[in-house]
Amino acid sequence: MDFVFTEEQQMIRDTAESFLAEVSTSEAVRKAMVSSVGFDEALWQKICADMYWQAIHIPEEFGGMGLGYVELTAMMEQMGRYLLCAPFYSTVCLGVNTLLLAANEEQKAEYLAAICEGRLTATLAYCGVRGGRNAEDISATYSQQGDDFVLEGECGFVVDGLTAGLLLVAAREKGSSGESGISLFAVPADTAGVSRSNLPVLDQTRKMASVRLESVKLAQANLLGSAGQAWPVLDKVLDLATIALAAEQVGGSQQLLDSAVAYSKERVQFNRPIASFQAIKHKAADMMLRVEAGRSAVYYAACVADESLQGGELAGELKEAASIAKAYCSDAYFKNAGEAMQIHGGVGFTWEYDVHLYFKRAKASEHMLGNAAYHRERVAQVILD
Amino acid sequence: MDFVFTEEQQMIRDTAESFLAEVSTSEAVRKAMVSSVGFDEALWQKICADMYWQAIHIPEEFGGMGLGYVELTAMMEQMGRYLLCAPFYSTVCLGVNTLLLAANEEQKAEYLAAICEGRLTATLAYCGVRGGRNAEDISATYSQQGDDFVLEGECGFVVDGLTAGLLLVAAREKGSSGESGISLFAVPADTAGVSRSNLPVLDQTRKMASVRLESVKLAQANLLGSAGQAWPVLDKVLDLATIALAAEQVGGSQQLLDSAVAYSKERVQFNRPIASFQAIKHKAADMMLRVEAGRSAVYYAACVADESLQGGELAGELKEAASIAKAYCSDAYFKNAGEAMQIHGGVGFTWEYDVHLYFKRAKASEHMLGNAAYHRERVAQVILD
Amino acid sequence: MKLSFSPEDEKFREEIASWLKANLSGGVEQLKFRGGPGDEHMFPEERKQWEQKLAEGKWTCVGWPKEHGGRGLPIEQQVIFFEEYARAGAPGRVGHIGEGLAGPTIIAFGSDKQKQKYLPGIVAGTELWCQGYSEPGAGSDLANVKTKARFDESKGKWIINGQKVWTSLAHESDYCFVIARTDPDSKAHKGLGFFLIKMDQPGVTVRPIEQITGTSEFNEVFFDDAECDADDIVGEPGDGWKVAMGLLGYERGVSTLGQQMAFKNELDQVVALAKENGAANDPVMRQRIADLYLRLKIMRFNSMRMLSDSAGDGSLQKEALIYKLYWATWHRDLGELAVDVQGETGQVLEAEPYELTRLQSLYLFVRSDTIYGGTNEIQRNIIAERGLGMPKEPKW
Amino acid sequence: MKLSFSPEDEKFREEIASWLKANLSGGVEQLKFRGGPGDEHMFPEERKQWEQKLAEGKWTCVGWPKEHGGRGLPIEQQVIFFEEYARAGAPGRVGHIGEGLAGPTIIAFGSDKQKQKYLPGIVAGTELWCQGYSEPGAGSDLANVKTKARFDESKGKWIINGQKVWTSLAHESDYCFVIARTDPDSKAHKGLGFFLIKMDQPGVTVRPIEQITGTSEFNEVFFDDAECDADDIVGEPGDGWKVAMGLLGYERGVSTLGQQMAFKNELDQVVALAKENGAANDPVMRQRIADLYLRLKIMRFNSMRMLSDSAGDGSLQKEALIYKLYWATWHRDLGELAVDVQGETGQVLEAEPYELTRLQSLYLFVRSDTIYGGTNEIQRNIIAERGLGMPKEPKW
Repeated sequence: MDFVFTEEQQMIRDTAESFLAEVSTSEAVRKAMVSSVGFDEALWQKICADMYWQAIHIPEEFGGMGLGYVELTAMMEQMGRYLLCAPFYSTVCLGVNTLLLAANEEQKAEYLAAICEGRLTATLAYCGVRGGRNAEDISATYSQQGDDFVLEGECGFVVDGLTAGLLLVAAREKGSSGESGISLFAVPADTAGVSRSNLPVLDQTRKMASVRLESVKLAQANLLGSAGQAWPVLDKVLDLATIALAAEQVGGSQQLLDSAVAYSKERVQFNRPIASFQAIKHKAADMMLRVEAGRSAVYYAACVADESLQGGELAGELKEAASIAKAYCSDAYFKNAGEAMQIHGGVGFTWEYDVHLYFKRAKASEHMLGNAAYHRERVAQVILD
Repeated sequence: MDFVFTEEQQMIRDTAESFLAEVSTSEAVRKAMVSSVGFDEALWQKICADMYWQAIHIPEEFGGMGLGYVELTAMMEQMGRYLLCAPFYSTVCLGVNTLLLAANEEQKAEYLAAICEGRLTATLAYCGVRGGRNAEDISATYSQQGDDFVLEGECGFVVDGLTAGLLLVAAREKGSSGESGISLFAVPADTAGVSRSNLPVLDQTRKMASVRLESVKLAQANLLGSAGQAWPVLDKVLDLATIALAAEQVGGSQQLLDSAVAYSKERVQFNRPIASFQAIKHKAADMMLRVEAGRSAVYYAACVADESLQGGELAGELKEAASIAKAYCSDAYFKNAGEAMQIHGGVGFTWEYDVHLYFKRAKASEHMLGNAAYHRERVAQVILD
Repeated sequence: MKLSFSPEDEKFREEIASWLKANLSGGVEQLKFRGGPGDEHMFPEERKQWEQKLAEGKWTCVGWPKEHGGRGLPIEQQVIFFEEYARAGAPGRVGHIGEGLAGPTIIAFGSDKQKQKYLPGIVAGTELWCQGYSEPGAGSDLANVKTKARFDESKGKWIINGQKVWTSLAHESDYCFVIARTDPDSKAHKGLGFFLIKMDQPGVTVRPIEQITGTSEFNEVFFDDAECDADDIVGEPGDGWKVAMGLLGYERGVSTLGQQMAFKNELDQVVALAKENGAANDPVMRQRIADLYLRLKIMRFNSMRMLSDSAGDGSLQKEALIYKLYWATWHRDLGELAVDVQGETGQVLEAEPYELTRLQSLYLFVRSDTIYGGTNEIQRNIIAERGLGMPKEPKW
Repeated sequence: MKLSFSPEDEKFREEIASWLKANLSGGVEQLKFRGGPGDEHMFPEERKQWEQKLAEGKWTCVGWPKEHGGRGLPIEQQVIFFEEYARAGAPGRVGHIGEGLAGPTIIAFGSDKQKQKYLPGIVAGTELWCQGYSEPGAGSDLANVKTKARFDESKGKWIINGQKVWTSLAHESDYCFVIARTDPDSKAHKGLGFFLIKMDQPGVTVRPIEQITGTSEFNEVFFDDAECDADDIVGEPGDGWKVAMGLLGYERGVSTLGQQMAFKNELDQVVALAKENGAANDPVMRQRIADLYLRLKIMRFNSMRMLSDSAGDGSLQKEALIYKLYWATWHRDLGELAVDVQGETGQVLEAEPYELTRLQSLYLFVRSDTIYGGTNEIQRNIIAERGLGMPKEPKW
C-alpha cells in the first residue's frame, strides 16, 4: 500500500500545473468560452503534439503513453483548477474509455491511433434531451436492417458534441427497455443523417450539444461489442468518466479556496484584512477540509479505476468508489463556490472576477452524471438493499 | 390583524415566567425527574389551586378560565424554558383537547370539572409500542360485546401514563385498518384490566409509560363521540398538541440561547471572553434567528388553533400550521441544544450543568408527534400532491 | 393576537385588486411578474410609465402621510396593498428607492423646501431615485466613506468628489442621495453629510457593472466635481450618519410583505415545474421544497410580528433584527432549488448567446442578497452585538 | 499510488486475525466490542488482563522499535494490525495512552533512564498511563497552564500543585504525564515542564466527573504537593511545550485506522437496525446513512494518504491538519443518526433507572469529540492559520 503519488506521477501533475497556469489563463478561458467551438484549436493541437495528454492512458500498442488512471485524474484535477477549455474530457474520459472497454482490436487501432495523433476528437452521446445517468435515460433507438443498423432519435447534453469527430452513441433496440437492448456505436460525425446543434448552457466553459439522428445507417464495423449487450460496459464507462469528473471538481474546489484566501488577505474592512476574521477563517478551513477529503476520495477512486481497467482485485469497487467521489466532490465544489463568492463580497458578483466561472461550472458538474443525492442513493443500494 | 400579545396575554406570559423561575429551578427539576412519578405533587397542586393553569382553555361553563390557545402556548413556552416537571402537557394539551373535541356535554361536565378542581390528571394513549403519529400506528383494538366495548392491546409512549387519573385511549375496531374504525375511550386508570408500567427514556424530565389493556370492559358512557369515527378528531387533537409542543420547543431553544450567551460572556479563553469570538457570536446569532423564527411560527399556529377550536376562518390551516411549527421548531431546538453544548465546552458535557437536560429534551420532543422530516412531508402533501 | 382583517380592510383589498386587474391589461400585460430581483434591467421605459399610471390611481406612496401626497394608510391596509400588488404580478417598482427610502428620509429629516421640491415628483412617479451608499473598498464597512463634499463659498454649492458602487437603477434615475465626508479630517461615522444630488450634470458619470448574469442592474457612479445646491443637504454637515441610519430602518417596513409575495410567486414557479417534471415525486426533493415553503410562511409570520410590534418603543425588535439574514438566506436557498429541481435541463439557457431563463437569473442574482445591505456575516455580528449584548471585535 | 498489500502483508494479516480469534474466546468473549468511546468505564479489570494477554502474544506496541520492546512493524502492517483488531471486535485498549502517547514521547524525548524505567511496563501491559493536559479554565487554551512545579532542593524532587481535568482512566492508571509551569513568572507556552508522575501517592487525588451519560470516564486530578523525582522530567525545565507538541503529532498516527474500524463497527450496528426496523426503506434516511457511510470511507482514504505522506518533510500535511475536525464531526453525526434511525423507540433506555443502550451512549458521548483535543473551532483556527497562512486573531 502506497497511497501517494510516485515521483513520475508527481512530475506529470506538476507539469500539467505549470503548463496550464501559462496557457489556461483567465483571459484565454474567457476567449475560448465565447467562441462557437468552445476552445482554442491551436492550443488543443499544441497539447496533442507537445504534451501528448490525449494519449495518456491509451496503451502503448495503440501509440499511447500507457499510463494509468491515477495519472489521468492528476491531470484532470489541474484542468479543473485552471478551467481548461479543450476537448480533453470528451475525447479522453468519455471517448477513449468507451473505446478501451467496448471496441474490438481493429476499432481500437483505427480510432485510438487517430486520437493519439491529434487527428480525432471523440465524445459519448447516451442520454436523451432530459439528461440522466440511468439505462432508462437512453432514448435513441436502433433497428437492424440486414447487416446494417439504423439509428433514430435525439441525444442531449453531448459534451463537445458540436466539434467531436467521432460520436460514440448509445442507442436501444426499438421496443427494448431498462438495461437490455442497449448497443454502442462508433458514428463519425459526418455520417449522413447526423445533425448537431449547440445546446447553450449556463456554464460556458464546457460546451454541450444536441445530436439528432435521422435514419443514420451504420455497418457492423460501427458496432462496438455485441448488439444489445452494451449496458454493463457503458455503465462502467460512465463510472470511469465520473471519477475523472470528480477529480476536476477537486481542482475547481482547490482553486476557489486559493482565490478566496488570497482575496481575503488583500481585502481590508474595518481596518483589517478580512482574512483575520474568524468568520472568514472558519469558512476557509471548512473549504480546505472539503478539498482534502474530496482529494482523498478521488485518489482512491482513481486507484480503483486503474485496477478496474486492468482487472485488479479492487475492480468490483468501481461503482461504489465512483459514487463516493462524485457525491462528496459535487457538494464540496458547489459549497466552496458559494463560500468563495461570499468571501469575495460584491466583486464576486461581477463578470470581471473569475469566481462566477467556477460557480457555474460547479453546478453544471454537480448535475452531470448524477448529482450528490443520486450517488448517495447508489451507495445506499450497495449497503442497504 | 394584530400579531402581538394583548396586554392580558403578556401578563399571563410574564406571570408564568416569574412563577416558573421561582419554582422550576434546576434543583427542583433534578429532584422531580428522578422521582418515580416524575413531578412534585405539591407543586402541581399549588399550580392547580393558585395559578389555575390546568383550566386555562377550558370554557367557563365547565369551570375553566375560558382563555384561548394563544394564552396556552404562551405558558407552554415558559414551561419549556424552565423544564417544568408537571402533568400539564398531558392533562391540558392532550387530555383537555381530546375532551373538548370528542366528549359529549355530560362527559365534559364530569371530567373537565374534575380537572379544573385539580382532582384529575389525564393523558392520551394512542400509538403502539413503536410510537408514530399516523392512524396506522394505532394498534390497541376494541370489540363490541352487547352495549359494552372490550379493549385489548398495548399503548406505548404514553406521557405521564403512570400517574394520569384518566386515560384517553384510541383503539381500532378489530380487523379495521387505516383511518377507519378508530374510536376514543375515556378510561379511568383504575379500570379493571388496565396495567401501567414506567417506560424509562433518555429524557428524564418527561415521563413515559406503557399501558397494557387486557379485556378492559367499558360502557357506552366511556365512548367519546361515535364509534369508529374518531380519526379526524384525534388527528386534530394531535395537531393541537403538536402546536403546544412546538411552543415548548421554542421556550427550550430560548433558554439554551440565553444560557450559552451568558456562559460565553463569563468564560475566558486566550485572555478574552469567548463571547468576543466571531465563531461564538455567529453561532449565537443563528441560535437567535432560530428562536425568533420558531416563535413566529408558533404564534401563528396558536392563532390558527384558536380559530380551529372556535370554527374561525383559518381553521382549515390547522394541519399546515402545526406541521410548519413542529418541523421548524424541532430542528431549531435540537440545533440550539447542540450549539449550546458546544459553546459550553467541557462543562456542557457534565451532568452538573443543565445543558444536557435540554439536549435530551430536544431530541425527545423532536421525535414526539412526528419529527421534522415527517412534518415537512406533510407540508409537501399539501403543496405538491 | 388576532389574524383576521376587518371588513373595511377586506373592502380595501377588493378595491386595489380590481384596480390592478383593470390596469394590468393590454400593453401592460407583458410587464406582469417582471422587473424583480435579477430582472430589474428589463422594460425600464414601460415600467417608468407604469409608475405614472400607479400615481394616477393614487397608488404610489400609499403609506405616506396625506399631507405629503400619500394615502396615509394604516399598516393593515399597507400590508394588503403590497400583498395584492405582488399577487397580481404587477411589475417591480422602479420608483421604490424614492418611495421607500429617499422620500421617508426627506419626510423625517428634510427641510420644508426639500419636501416641496422632491416629494411631489416621487408621488407622481415622474422622478426616480437611486442610492449612493457603498463605495469600492468600503463594502460592509459603511462608515468607511471616502467620497468628499467641500463647500465652495464662491459658488454657494457643495462640490462632490468620489465614487459609489452597487447603485441600482443609477442610469434611469433623476436623483441620487449620497453620503459624503464634509469634514475631510473626520473618521468613521463622524463628519458625514447626506446630499441630494441631481444625476443629469457634467460631474456625474454612471458606468454599469457587468454581473455574473451577464446583465447590469448595478452601476458605479463617479462624482467628479459634481455640484449640489447648498439647500440640498439633509440636516447639517455632520448629520449624515444619523440620517443614513434612520433610513436603514425603513428597509424593514411593510414592503417586506410585498417582497414575500414576490418570493411566493417565485416559489410557485418552482413548485409548478416540480409537478410538471416529476421532481415532486422524489422524496428528497419534496423535503427541500417543503422546507422552502414553510420557511417562507414563517418569514411572513415574522414580518407580521415585526409590523405589529412596531408600535413599541421604537427600538429594533428581535424579530426585525434577524430579518435580513433570514430572507437573504432563504432566497439564496430558493435560487439553488430553482435550478436543482430541473436537474440537467436547468442548465439550458433560454437562448443563445447568453440569455438566461427567469429561474436561472433568480439563481444567480440571489447570490447578491447575502452580500448587499450588510453581508450575512455583518448581520450575525449585529444580531450578536445588538440583540444579545455580546462584545464587539477587538480593534486590530 | 498503489492500494494492494504484499503477500507478506497478507500473511501477517492472517497471523494476527487467527491469534485474535483464538484469544477472544471463553471469558474474554464478553469484552468484544466493549470499552470504546462512551463505554470506557466498562470492564476495567478484565480489560487490564486483556492488555497482558496481548503482551504475551507480543501484540502491544507493535509499531515501536524492536530495541524498545516493540515489533518495529512497517506502516502497512501496523495498519493491518489495527484493522484486524477492530474487525475482530477486540476491546478498547486501556493501555492506549501509554502505548500511543506516553511511550512514543519518552522514546523521542526521554532519557535512557526513563526509557528503562517506563517502557517495559507499557510493553508488558502492566502499567497504565493517563494524561494531564487540560485544566479547568484553560480548555482549548492549552498554553494557559496554571499547575506549578517547584524544585525542592532539600528533597531533590519536584513538587507539583494544581489541577487537571478531563483525564480519562485516571483512576485506573499508574502514571500520569503532566505539563506544569516550572518558571512561575512565565506565560503562555514558555517556562513549562513535562513530568512523569506516579499516581499512587498522597499528593494525588482523583475525582470522577459525572457526565451527561450518567457515567464517569473522565476525571479531575488534583495535585497537592505531589512529588516527582528529579529524573522524571522529560527534557529540561522549559521544554514542556516542545515535548507536548511532539506528542500531539502521535495522535494522527496509524491508530487512526483502528479508530475508523471501530467507527465502522458502530455504523454497522446502525445499518443493521435500519434494515430491521424499516428505516432503510425511507429515502430520506437512506441519504443520511449513505452520507455517513461514504464520509467514513473517505476518512479511511484520507488516513491512508496521511500515513503514506508521513515519509515527507515531517511537517503536518494538509490531510493531517483536517483530520481531527473531520472525524469529530463525522462521529457526532453518526451519534445523531444512531438514535434518529430508531425514531421514538430510540429514546427508550436499556434499563431503569438510567442505563443507556450502546447507541444512546454513543449518541451522547460523541458530543465530547468536537470539544476535547481542541474544539472544532480551535481546529478551524489551526487549519486557517497553519494550513492557509491566514492571520492570527488580534490580541484582545
